[in-house]
Parts: sequence; C-alpha cells; structure tokens
Amino acid sequence: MVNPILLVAVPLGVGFLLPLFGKLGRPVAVAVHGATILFTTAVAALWLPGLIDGSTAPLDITTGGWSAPIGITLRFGLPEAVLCVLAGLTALASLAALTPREDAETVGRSGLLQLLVLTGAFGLIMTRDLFNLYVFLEISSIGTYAIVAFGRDDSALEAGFKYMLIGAAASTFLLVAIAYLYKLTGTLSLVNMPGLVHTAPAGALAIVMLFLLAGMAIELKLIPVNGPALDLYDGAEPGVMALLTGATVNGVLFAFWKVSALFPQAWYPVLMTMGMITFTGGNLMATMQDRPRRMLGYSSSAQLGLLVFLVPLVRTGAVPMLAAGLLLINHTLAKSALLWLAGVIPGKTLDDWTGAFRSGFGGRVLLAAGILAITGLPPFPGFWGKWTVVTSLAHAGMNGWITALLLGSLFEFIYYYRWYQRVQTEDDSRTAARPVAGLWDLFGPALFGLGGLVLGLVWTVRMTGTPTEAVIVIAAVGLVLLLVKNLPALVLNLAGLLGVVAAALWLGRTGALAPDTLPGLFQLLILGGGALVLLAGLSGGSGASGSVPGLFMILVSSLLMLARAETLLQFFAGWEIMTWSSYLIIGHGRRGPKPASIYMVFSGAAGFLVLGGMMAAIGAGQTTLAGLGMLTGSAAVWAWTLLGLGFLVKSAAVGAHVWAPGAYSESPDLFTPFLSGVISKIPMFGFMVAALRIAAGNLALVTDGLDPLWLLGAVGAVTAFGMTLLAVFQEDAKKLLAYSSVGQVGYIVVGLAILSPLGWTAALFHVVHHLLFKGLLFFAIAGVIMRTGTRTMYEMGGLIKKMPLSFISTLIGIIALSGVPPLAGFTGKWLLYQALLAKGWYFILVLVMFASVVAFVYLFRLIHTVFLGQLKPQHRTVREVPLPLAVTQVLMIIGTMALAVYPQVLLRPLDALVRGQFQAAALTFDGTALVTATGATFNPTHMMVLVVILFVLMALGLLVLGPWPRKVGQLDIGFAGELPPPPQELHYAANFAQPYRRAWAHLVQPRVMRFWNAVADGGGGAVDLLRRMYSGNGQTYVMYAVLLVAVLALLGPGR
Amino acid sequence: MNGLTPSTLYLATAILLILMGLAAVLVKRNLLKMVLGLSLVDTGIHLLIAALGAHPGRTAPILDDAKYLADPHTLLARVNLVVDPVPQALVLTAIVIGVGVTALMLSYVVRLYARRGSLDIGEIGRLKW
Amino acid sequence: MKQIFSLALLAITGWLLWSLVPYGQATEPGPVSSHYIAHGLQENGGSNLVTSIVVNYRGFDTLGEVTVLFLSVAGAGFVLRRRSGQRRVAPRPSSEFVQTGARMLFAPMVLFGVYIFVHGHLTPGGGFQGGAVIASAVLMLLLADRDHHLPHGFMGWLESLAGFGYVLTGFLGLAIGGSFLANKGVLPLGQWNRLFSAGVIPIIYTLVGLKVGTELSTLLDVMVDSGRDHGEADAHGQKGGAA
Amino acid sequence: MDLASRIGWTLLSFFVALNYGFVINGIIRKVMARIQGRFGPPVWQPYIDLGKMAFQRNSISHGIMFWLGPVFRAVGGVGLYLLMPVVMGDPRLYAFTDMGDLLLMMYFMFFGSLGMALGAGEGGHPHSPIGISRGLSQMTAYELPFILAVVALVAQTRSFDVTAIMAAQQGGVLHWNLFANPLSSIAAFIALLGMNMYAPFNIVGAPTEIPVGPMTEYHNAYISFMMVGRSAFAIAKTVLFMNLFLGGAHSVIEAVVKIFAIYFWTVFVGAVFMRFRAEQSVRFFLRWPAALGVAGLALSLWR
Amino acid sequence: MIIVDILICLVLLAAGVGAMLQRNLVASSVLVGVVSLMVSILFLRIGAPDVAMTEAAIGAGLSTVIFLIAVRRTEEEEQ
Repeated sequence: MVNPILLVAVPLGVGFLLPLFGKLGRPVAVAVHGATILFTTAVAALWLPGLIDGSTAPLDITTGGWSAPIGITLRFGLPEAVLCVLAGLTALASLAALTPREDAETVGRSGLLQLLVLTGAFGLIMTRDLFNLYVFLEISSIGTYAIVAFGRDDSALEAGFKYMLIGAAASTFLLVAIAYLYKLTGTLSLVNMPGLVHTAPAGALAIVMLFLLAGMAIELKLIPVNGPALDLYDGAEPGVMALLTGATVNGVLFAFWKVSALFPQAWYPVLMTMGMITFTGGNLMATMQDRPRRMLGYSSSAQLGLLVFLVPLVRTGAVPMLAAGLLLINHTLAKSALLWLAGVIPGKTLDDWTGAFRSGFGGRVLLAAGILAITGLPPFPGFWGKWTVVTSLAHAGMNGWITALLLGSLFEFIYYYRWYQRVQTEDDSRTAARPVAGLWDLFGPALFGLGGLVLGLVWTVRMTGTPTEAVIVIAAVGLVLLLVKNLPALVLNLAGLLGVVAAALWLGRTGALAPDTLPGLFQLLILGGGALVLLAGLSGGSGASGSVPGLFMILVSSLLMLARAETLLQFFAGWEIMTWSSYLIIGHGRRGPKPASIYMVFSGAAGFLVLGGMMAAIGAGQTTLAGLGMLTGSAAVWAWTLLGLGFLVKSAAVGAHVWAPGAYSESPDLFTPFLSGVISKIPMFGFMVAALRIAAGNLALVTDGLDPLWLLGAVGAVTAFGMTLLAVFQEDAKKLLAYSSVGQVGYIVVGLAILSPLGWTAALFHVVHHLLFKGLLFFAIAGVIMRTGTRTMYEMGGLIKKMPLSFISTLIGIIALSGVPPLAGFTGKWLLYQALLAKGWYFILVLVMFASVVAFVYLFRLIHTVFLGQLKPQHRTVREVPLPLAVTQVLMIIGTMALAVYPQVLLRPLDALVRGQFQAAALTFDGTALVTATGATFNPTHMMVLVVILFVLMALGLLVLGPWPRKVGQLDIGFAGELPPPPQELHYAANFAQPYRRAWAHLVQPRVMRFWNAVADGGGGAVDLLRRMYSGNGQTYVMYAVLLVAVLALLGPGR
Repeated sequence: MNGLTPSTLYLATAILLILMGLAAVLVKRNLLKMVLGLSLVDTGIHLLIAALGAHPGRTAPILDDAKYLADPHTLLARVNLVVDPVPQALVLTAIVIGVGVTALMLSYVVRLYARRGSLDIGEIGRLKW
Repeated sequence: MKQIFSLALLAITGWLLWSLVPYGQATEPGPVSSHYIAHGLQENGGSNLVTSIVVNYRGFDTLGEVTVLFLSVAGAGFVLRRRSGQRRVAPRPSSEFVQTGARMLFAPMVLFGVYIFVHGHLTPGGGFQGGAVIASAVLMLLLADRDHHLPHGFMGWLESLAGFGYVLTGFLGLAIGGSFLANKGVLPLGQWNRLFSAGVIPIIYTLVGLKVGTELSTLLDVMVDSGRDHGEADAHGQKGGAA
Repeated sequence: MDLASRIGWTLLSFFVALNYGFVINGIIRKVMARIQGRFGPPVWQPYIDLGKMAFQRNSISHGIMFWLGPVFRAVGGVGLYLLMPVVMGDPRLYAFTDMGDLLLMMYFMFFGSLGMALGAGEGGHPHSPIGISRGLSQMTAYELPFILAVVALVAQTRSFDVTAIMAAQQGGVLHWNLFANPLSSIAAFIALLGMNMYAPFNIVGAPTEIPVGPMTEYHNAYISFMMVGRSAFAIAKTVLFMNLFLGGAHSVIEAVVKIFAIYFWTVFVGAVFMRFRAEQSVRFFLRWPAALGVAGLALSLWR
Repeated sequence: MIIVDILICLVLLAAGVGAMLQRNLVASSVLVGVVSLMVSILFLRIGAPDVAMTEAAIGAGLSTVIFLIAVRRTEEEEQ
C-alpha cells in the first residue's frame, strides 16, 4: 500500500511546480492538476477496503524520522481515509465545475489555490500534532481567503475580508491555547497530550480550553461567530464553496474531533449546547432566507453544528462514530452537489430559481436528490445517520436533545422545500432564458448523487434487512422509468402496471397478500390502488407522464415496505420514502409546487412526531412494532401521544387539515385517487400497527383520567364533521373531494379509536370501500377535468349527456359515500354506529351521524353542478373519457357494487383479521345477514334485492303510465312562455349552498388557516429579528468572537 | 518591583499588545488600522509564546561552544544551560504565517479600496442577514 | 455604545489572559524539549537546536509554513490580479544616484542573505531570515527603480524548483530514512560546527531560503504594482454603489 | 310465515296505508282551507288529482335521470314503508322490518329525496336546484335535533332495533318516550315539522317564490308517481315517530289514531306561522331544537 | 537588569498606543514596525536570536514595507 504521506507531499510538490506547468498551456496545467487529485484520491481509496474490513491496521506515519511525541506524526485510519477520499472527489468535481467558469483574469491561477486548499484539508485530516494542526488550519484558511476571490462579484471580496478578520481572531485564540497547552503538558503531540492534559492545573486548563474552544468555534462556524461564513456562501462562487465544504470544512471538523480529546468531560455539555444551538438556530434563521446561496450557508452551519453536537457523544461512546460519519458523508455529498448546481444559476434570489433546470438533462432530478439527502430522508445515508443518532440519544434518555434535533430538522424542511417549490414553479416569463446545466456542471452532482444513492441503498439493506424481491422489482422499475421519463405515457404506465402486477403475483404466491392480516390487506390495497392508477394512466393526461410514473413506482414500493414492516425502523423508512415520493408527485401538478411544499412541511412534522414516539419506545427497549404493546408507564404515554399526533397530522385531522385541500386538489388528477384512497390510509395503518397497540397493551392509559381513546375518537368525529362542512362550500370539484376525503378518514379514526372488534371491522371496511368510491369519484372528476379543462364546478353542467359513464361513476360514488342504502356505504356506517353504540360514545355518534347527513349537501352539489342542469355551449363537443380511464372506472364500479350486494366478500376476511387482533369476533354471518355481537342485524343482500325489485316495478309502472315521452332540447323549459336566458344564467350552481353558508357563517371562518398563518408570520418576524444579529459589519462579527469568549468565561465550566 | 519576574513582564506586555490590537480591530473603522491592529496582536502573540519559553540566566539554544561537547553523560546537563527551543520554533513559524496573512489582508484592502473607494469597515457590509 | 460594550467584553478576555500569567513562569523543560536539547546535536549534527527542530523534528511544520507563504503570495496575486488588457502605470523614475546605489548594494545584500541561510544550522538565522534579507534587496531595487522589471521567468523557475526540491528532499528521506523529511541516513551528519554537516538540514534551509526569498520578492512586486488600473480612482463612486 | 303470505300481507298493508295517506291529505287540505276561511276541496280531491295525473300521458322528458326521478321518489316512499313495523306483535304488519333497524330506516329516508333531486336537476330549470339547495340545507339542519333525539332513545335501550325501542315503552302511557324523555321528544317533533315541510318550513316548494321548486318541470304521470311516493313516505315517517315516541300501536285502530295525531301536529303548527327564509330555518333548527336534543341526550345518559 | 526590560516594554507599549492613536497611517505603520523591533530586542534578551532575527527582518522590516505600500495605494489619513 502506498504511504499516505503522499497525500500531502505530492500535491505540494505538484503545487510548487504548477506555475511552471501553466507556462506549457492551460490544458496541461488542468490535466496535471486533475491527475494529481486522482492520484491522491486513489491512494486514499486503496486503503479503504482493508480499513473497512479490519484487515489493515490504521497507519501511524512519522515525519523527519521521529515518532511521537518527538516528531510530528500523522495517522491514517478509516475516518481519515474516508474523509480524504471525499475531499479528493470534491476537489475533482470542483475542478470540473470551476474550470469552465474561469474568466480571463483568473485563468490558470485558481487551480493552484484549489490544489493547496485540498492539501491543507489532507493535512488537517491526518495530522496528529497540535501545532501542525494549526499550521494546516492556516493553510486551509489562507487558501480559503484567497480562493473566494474567484469570480467577478466583489461581494465575495467583502465576505472574504470579514472572514479574514474573524479568522485572525480565531488564530489568536488558538495560538494562545496551543502555547499554554505546550507549557502545561510539555508536548505538542496529540498522541500523548490527552493523557497529560489532566495533570495540568485545573484553573489554567479551564481558561486554555476556553480559548481553544472559542478558536475552534470560529473555524467551525458555530453561532454566533458564523456571520462571515454566511457572507462567504452568499458572495463567493458556489463551486468554490463546494470545494470548501467537501475538503476544508470536513478537515476542520475532524481536527476538532481530535482536539476534543483534550477537553475534560465537564466541557461536554457546553460543546453539545453550542452545536445544538447552531443546528436549530441555523436552520431556524435559514427559514427566512430568500437567497438560496446564503440559505445553503445557514444550512451548512447548522449541519456542522449537529456534528459538533455529536462529538462529545461519540467520545463518550453514547453515539457510534459511524452515525456521525454517515451524517458527515451525507452532508458533504448533498451540500456539494447543491452548491455545484447553485453555481449554474447566475442570480442570487429565490426568484432567479423560478423554473430552474426545466430543460436540460437531470439538473432537477439531482437537485431534488440533494435536497432529499440533506433533509435526511431515506434511502440517503443521512437518514440512517440521523436514525442511529436519535436512537442512541433515546437509549441515553436525552429526550430534550432529541426534541431540539427534530425541531431543527423540521425547520430544515421548511426552507429546503420552499426552495424546491420555486424551482418546480413554471413561470414562462421567467423560465424562457434559463441557463441549462452543462455536462461539466452536472459531473459533480451526478457523481455525488449516485454515490449517496448507492451508499444509502447499502445502508438500507444493512439496517432494515433485504427487502422482499417484489419491493425491489417495483423500486427498480421506478428508477428505470425515471431514467427514461421522456417516453410516451402509455409505455411508462404499461411498464409500471406490468411491474405492479408481477409484484402482486409474486407476493400472492408467497401468501403475503392474505386479506385477513393487516399487512396483507394493506398490501392488497396498495397494489390494487397502484394498478388502477397506472391503468388509468395509460390514457395519458395530468400526472401520467414524465417522471410521475417512475416516482409513483417508488412510492408504491415504499408503501409495500411500510406495510411489511416489522421493526420501527422499517416502518419509519417506508414512511419517509412515502412522504417524499408523494411530495414530488404532488409538485408535478400545474399549480402543485406550493401546496406540495406545505404538504411536505406538515408531513415532515408528522414524520418527526412519529419518530419522537418511536424514540420513546426505543428508549424503553422496544424496537419492533409488536414490542410497542409491551410498553408501560410514561414511555407508553409518550409513545402513544407522539405517534398518535404524528398520524393525526399526516391524516390531516382537524387543526392540521390545512395542508390537505391544496395537496389533494393540485396534485396530478390521476394521482389524487391514490392520495385519497391509499396514502391517507397509511396513518390509519400506523394507528393499527403502532399507536393503538400501545393503548391496547396499557389499560392504565385508558382508565386514567380523560380517556385518550375517546379523545382520539372525538378528534376523528370533529374532523369528519368539520371537513364535511368545509367541503360544502367549495367551488372547486377536487377541493370538495379533498375535504370530503379528509372527513372520511375522520370516520376511520373514530372506528379505530373504539378499539373493539366491531369498530375495527367498521374502520377497515371503510378503508377499503373509501378507496373504491372515492377513487371512483376522483377518477370521474379527473376525466371531466381532462375533457373540460376546468375544475370549477359552476363552469360545467349538463355533462350527463356527454359523459354518461362518468355520470354513472359519480352517481354510484356519491350514493356509496352518502351511506344511502342499498350501496355498501350504509353497511360501513351501520357497522360504525353499532360499534359506537356498543361502546357508549353517544356524542361522537351524534356528531358522525350528523356529519354524514351534511355530506348530502356537497354530494348533491357535486353531481348536480357538474352533470345535471344546463350544458354549457363550450362543452357541446366534449367526449367521454378515454378507454383506459373508462375501464378503470368500470372496474371500480364493479368493486363497489360487489361490496354492496355481498359485503361478506370483504367482511369475512376482516372478521378473521379482527379476530386475530382481539381474540373476539365482531360479526356473525347468518346467511346473507350480518349480526353483531349485540344482536343487531342488517341484511344488505336482501335490501339490495328489495330495492331492485321495487325499482323495476316502479319503472315498469311509469312506463305503462307514460311510454317514452318526447325528448326535448335543454332550453325547452317552463319559463312563463318566455324565451329562457342562455345556459350560463340558467345553471344555478355558483355558491350553491348559499343559505347554508349564511346560517353557518360563524363556524366556517378560516380560523385554522389564520392560526397557521399567524404562527408563520409571528415566527417569521421573530426569526427575522434574530437573524439581524448578522449585521454585515465585520467589526460586529469580531465582537461576537470576543463575546463568545466572555460568555464561555461566565457560563462555561471554568468559571 | 520585587517579585516581578521577567516572564511576568513579558507576558503582561504581550497581553497588553494583544488587547491593544484587538481593541483597534473592535473600535477603529479604518480597514488599514484594523489590519495594523491585527499585526500588533500577532506581535503580542509571538512575544507571549516566546515568553513562555523564557528562562532567566539560560542562553540561546545554540550549542556552538565546546563546553557543550563534553562526554555523553553530561548530555542531560545541557538541559539546564539553554532555554527551551520549542517555543522559538513555534514563534518562527507563527511569524511567517502572520506575515502571509497580513499580506493577503492588505491585498484585500487594496482591492476593496479600488472597488469601493473607501476604507470604512461600515462600507463593506453589503452582505448581511 | 457598541464600542464601549466591545471594550468591556475585551476586558474579560484580558482578565482571562492575565489569569494565565502565573502559569507562564519559567519552568524546567518538559520531556520533549529535554530530548531536543540533550540529543539534538547527536541526532542532527547541527549546533543550532532551533534549526534542528524547525527543519527536522518539526520539519513538517516548516513545509506547511513554506506552503502558507507560497499560498499567500499566490493569493495576493489572485486577489490583486490584473484585468485583461490592463496596462501598468508608468511610474516616475527615481534619481540616478539612488538607482546606482541600489544596484551596487543589491549583490552584497543577496549574498548576505545567502550566508544567513547557508549557516542556518550553525548560527542564528536560517531560510526565513535569509529569504527576508534577499527580499529586502529586491525591494530596494524595486523602490529605487520603479520601472524595474523583476526577471519573472527566472524567479518563477527558482521558486518552483526550490519548493519542489524541498518536497523531493523529503521523499529522499522517505526512500532512504524511511520517513518523510528524515535526516538520519540520508546524508552523513558530518562534524560539529562545520558548514557541511547536519545532513540535509543545510540543503533544506538553502532551498527554503531561496524559496522564501523569491516568494517575498514576488509578494512585494505584486503589492507594488499589480492590479492597478487607470480607471481605478475615478470609478470609485459608481462601482461602490452598483454591483 | 312464508315469503308469499308475507308479500301478500305487506301489499295489503301498504294499500291501506297509501289510501290512508291520501285521505289524510284530503282532510288536511280541507282543514287548512277552513282555518283560512275558505270552503276547500272535497276530502277525496287527492284521488281526483291522482287519477287525472296518472292517466294523462307524459309529453316531454329532459333525460334519463329526469325520467327516473319520480321512480326514485316512489321507491323511496314505498321502500321506507316496507321497513316499518306498524302494529306491535303482529308479524303480518311487520313487512320486511327484519332486514335492518332504525339506522336503515333513517338512511333509506334519503333515497327518495336524493333520486328526486337528481331528476329535478336534470330538468334544467333554475328553480329546481334552488329548491333543492334549500331543501338540502333545511334537511341537514333538522336532522341534528332528530339524530340527538334518536340517540337519546337508543342510549336507553342500547339498541337501534325499533321493536326493542317499542318494547321499552310498554306498560302505560307514561312509559312512552314522549313522556319518559320529553326533551328529546320535543326536539324530534320540531324536527318533524321540518321533515314534513309545512309552514313555516315549506321553503322547498315555496309557491310564491320559486313556483313549485324541484318539481317545476314535472307534470302528469310523473306527478302521480310522486304523489304515491310522498304519501307512502309521509305515512311511513309518521309510523316511525309513533313507534319511537308514542309507544307504537297495538292495533290498527290505535295506529290510525296515533298517525293522525302526529300528522296533524305539523299541520296545525304550519297553519299559524309564516314561512322562514332558508337560512332562518337552518339557524332555527341548529339552536333551540338542537339544544333541547343535547339536553335530552344528556338527561338520558345521566339517568 | 530587569529595568532594561521594563524600559523596552514601556517604549514598545508607547509605540503601540501611538500607532493606534495616530491618525496618519504612514506614521502608524512605522510605529507598528517600531513595536516589532522592540519585541525583537526582547526576543534577544529571552535567548531567542533566531526569532529576533526573523522578527526584525520580517516583522519589523518586510511587514512595515508592505503596510507602507498598501497605505500608498489607498489613503494616508484615517478618516
């Protein structure tokens, strides 16, 4: 193996000669430069395999022939090797990104600086001598000072100068500390100094450590001394910042890791606090940024803060080093990629990003991948790092820290997805002259994106076990579809459909799809719903082309993973992939980006609540879903509360419902059925496999004080009622259905909360049935939107003549939803009400019954306004939906009718399922009749027969009395003998529920929306004040450095 | 002046230099004055490090006298004759690094002045928040 | 107000530094420096222990130090880079007397500098001090004769090769002595207090001296006249406001 | 009882009930006229109307839903009646009540209205949807007190089974829910005013505003079907109230009397009050009747 | 002989204060050079001739020159 000292020596030697190579021409210099980086990276990479599997011992490298402490030594172990490879790759990609950007002024000059910055980072990473560390720190700093002058923007100069000022303060503090450490321990080598430092007088050590920490804090860009670094991100060329992120910043961080061995344990809380303040505060302040580059600066600061927070924990062994390493690698890969991409966009404000990377290959995909990775979503390594960190913290009982960490992560969601929202927004006036990312611009992002993905997938397998083949097949199809996204929608959806069908057959053969188990039932739902969406997608249209089918496959695979989960980790990983893939799909709607980002923020909050709940369980030693039932005491209460809240937020329960209408209505039309039918049920699945298990296992939880289950049921009922009421007042067909969906999920929550066999049967019946009828409604409306080009209901009317099939679908959908017999909606309601009665929750019973009555208003409104009444002149030429969509609807009609005629087809497996859960039966089946445990009966089949017979009889009667009457034109109506006005004025449709609105006016004010807006504004105002601490004045920044010393002196452990 | 050791004197002087320089950085608005202040800080730091190696009565660590060449068993005796050379080596390095940083800062000042036409630190606060 | 606050904070820093003073009093050298003092002469052959430390024991630091200087000179050049097509300002020539004097003094000063670094292992001084002296000589020339052009080509070659030579010497140590920048075994340590002693230390210090001298000279050259442009003075106003 | 005789008895029962409905309708018109100081039509006027309408041919149709509207209406009315137990302890008059319970009845009530609304909607006349909009608004409003009352009863018997609720009221007049649970009953009977859509809640038809509301475009045979449906529906609804609040009936005579009594409650009230505006009606039901209903439910839970 | 040290220290501190208070930047730069020079004398007294030489050559000499160049290329008076 090659001696790693070459990592420093070779670039230095080449660096000295680089001016000479430059004389031979620029290509030669660049080639030599690139070759050097490749060489060093290869040297480091060659060590990796042996170091990873432990067959190679870490190497201690001497210089000058002397080992520590006489000479300066370096060390090359696994962390060093990983960091060096990362730094090398970053430098290589930065060279690719920066070389084409060199202008006549800088040509040939920045290369030398880049190479030396890299060398400085190598030195920082490897050295084991305190003063040598300082020297390399200075090399890195001076390299930074110099290279930020890259580019024409003189704000980079200003940032560079401020950075130098505070850097000088850092050097001062560090030198004082190093000099005294030498004085106190007699050595400079980090090999033996940690062992000697405790012999030093405590009084002196406290002050020395204070200076050391202050100096390192400046180098690490912790709050409050990160101002110049932020300016640097703001002003300097992003490609340069990528290099610094991948090389220097990591080097400094690792240097801090080495130095941290000197700190007595009393300092650890201080380090952790500083790190966490930086993480949470940095992310918080980033939320107010409207300049993406500066935002990336805040983000970098925050991420570094998180790693600093971890340093003491890794030292004490509370957190495995691997976790911190994953976070660091993830941050490097993602942030560098984002910075390179940022370098392509010349402007600095968010507006300049509108519709960025619309054309060209892969820019937007890579940007999305970078954002997903940096916000810690699976399968990227950051997720596994964060998970491990959080679980370790949970084991150590550090719940406060977990809270702060998750809060900071949530802030991260807010600004990153707002950024991406802007990118997704298509604004033709702005996107016309967008720069297109060139091949070299994408080299780094692609390399790092791929690296992150591969590493992440490796970890996915490592941490969650090999997923079943079916999941892999679907995910793989998804990835392939993403790559070939320019093919026609027909091909994409057909491939997806085949993939889903193949997976279903595969899973069915293994018996995984048994509907009498919870996972089996939900897998059936997922595969069935997915197949229907893809089938409908064969017709093309909104949400069936481009990257949507690919993302959809990934979504389906994540849902399968979630449904099959046995451990909390598997569940959460599936959950988070579901979150982002559905988010990206929603953003593909025409006006989707904004609601999508709101969706993402609420989903993020839900995810973190769920994670928090899981941590409460893991802290108590339970890592599996089944183990949740064994939780007791406060762990159970916390797990129940947090999981429950998370699931409620994700299901858009009242209070958190503000995300739903936008996300549902603006998502691609053919995807909305899935969002409503399947994804909204996933939190319910969560309730069943996680939250309610806790409650079931803890009678104390149920009996003490206010019954939490009743509370949950009440939330469900209020959601059902409130959303129904809101649905009444919508003019937008999809918004109406959106509120309706959320309300329907409220019924399911009520059923689950009853926690009885009958309640669960009702809930599960509704889960399946809602998929069918709401899917039917959404598909029908999607067809209508496809044909008419509008979603506003009063702009339609009379479409029954033009789209009879869609009318029938809608009719069946609304009858099923309303619960009017003889369709199965009544069966579901009957089950639910019986369960509520048996449970004795009368007020909830009243509320849900009332809600279901109110639903009539919007249901009639939907079908009437769209299909009945007067046909608009502009819709005279509208045709029925295309064949695939029609087939989809027919299939769902068949399903709905089958459930109506013979619900036992579903109820029998559900009964078996519930029996397995409760060891008690919900129903007995007396022929076609359903009999509850309390003796109530209902015979759906007979009811259907009765209605059909009556209907046929009556229809015959009417035929006899009045054989086919004459069909008349649509304007041939009784109008006092006058010529009626045009159809637009005859169609009573806009503000349909006007009297109703007047009556309810006080209740339907958008209070909740106002509340969230106030939260956003108030929080934003406070944050805005906070971030004004970065006044832009270099002097103030230096003052913060002195302030930091003072604060540490007054509050630190040395006082 | 009893009890005032040379070390204390040097250290006190060094600290005063450092504080003086930092005060200039914190108070003066002129960029060049701030850099001058940092230069004073540097000088102070150098003095501080060297002072930590000071030992009254001992000579410079240059073994150019024959008395140091006595037989090997007196090797250790040298230790009590010369001052600690390590801080001196460190100061040497620090001085060179310091001049490098100063030079770079001054080039920044010159360039900023060329662009902005002012040496006021308040003028270079365009990037903020 | 802010200034008073700043100074108050600074007082705390001062107080902290002052409380460290009692720990800075003269003590006996620790084990590491004792080793240098006791064995430095035998192990490196140079009588100047500081040089032994700088070039050998902590030679890696010095390599870094040279890099720092190299980097800041390159950085200064980068920051003060000349715009394309930008012309130098024609300076006002100095008097002939000054020019002649400077040229006469130039050679002896350079020689003195060389002396300092060549004897670095024996007497006080070394590469950095010698390099600085050489740079002073160059400075004198630059000041006296404003139109004087440094032989950039030659200087560049010298600088690059000296730096590369330093690294190469290090590799020599790695190849022969088994450790980067090793002294022992590469060249004979020679006799005490002789010019040709102390192994590679004089070689390294010579290379360092050359490099530092050329670097500092380049730095001065850069500072004196690169990046100047005609429009500088009158463009202040607009440029400050725009951008 | 075999299916054939069951169907036979049911047909008979339905025939009687339908006629009773027509007769009551006639009586009401007469009574209303007298209250208003008119002479009024003969009591058998509904029969005359029915005959006239049924044997006039339909001239036009606006589409299939328009045509099916009256069919839905009739199915809704007849079907609801078929779910009602009319006389306690007499299985011959239980029709098909074993198919489901109170919940089924409550939800089946909407069947006819919904179908009717759909048919009217296709008619394309603006007055139809206006009427429907008002009707839906009012319906949701009066359902709240009604549901509250029903749940109060159900909470006591712990069953949605109507026969069980009837059984619980046996043993004297004071055991009737009307007296045992007066608050809930009052709420329910106020709701009944809305259900029957007489003044002040006759906003759907609202003759002087939107001539006949949903039925604007209908004529002739369509109307005859609606009359049948409405008549059956009215009787069925009244039977339900009788069973829930007046202890059911032990004989046909008792049933006839009780039905008459319940029916006339709404008529008398309607003769006195002015018509509400739609939102007034909604607000009305959501205030006092709802409050009474909540009180009644609380009371029955507290006991 | 500590008196000598004290005197040197006083001189250098006075030079330092002067450098910071002086509004003429040329004078200021020179005074900072003087501080460096005094410190290099202190280095000699500490027993660090190498450091003293460096400080004198680089700290007092070269740095001052660079400052002077910078002053010439900007403004001579602090405003």
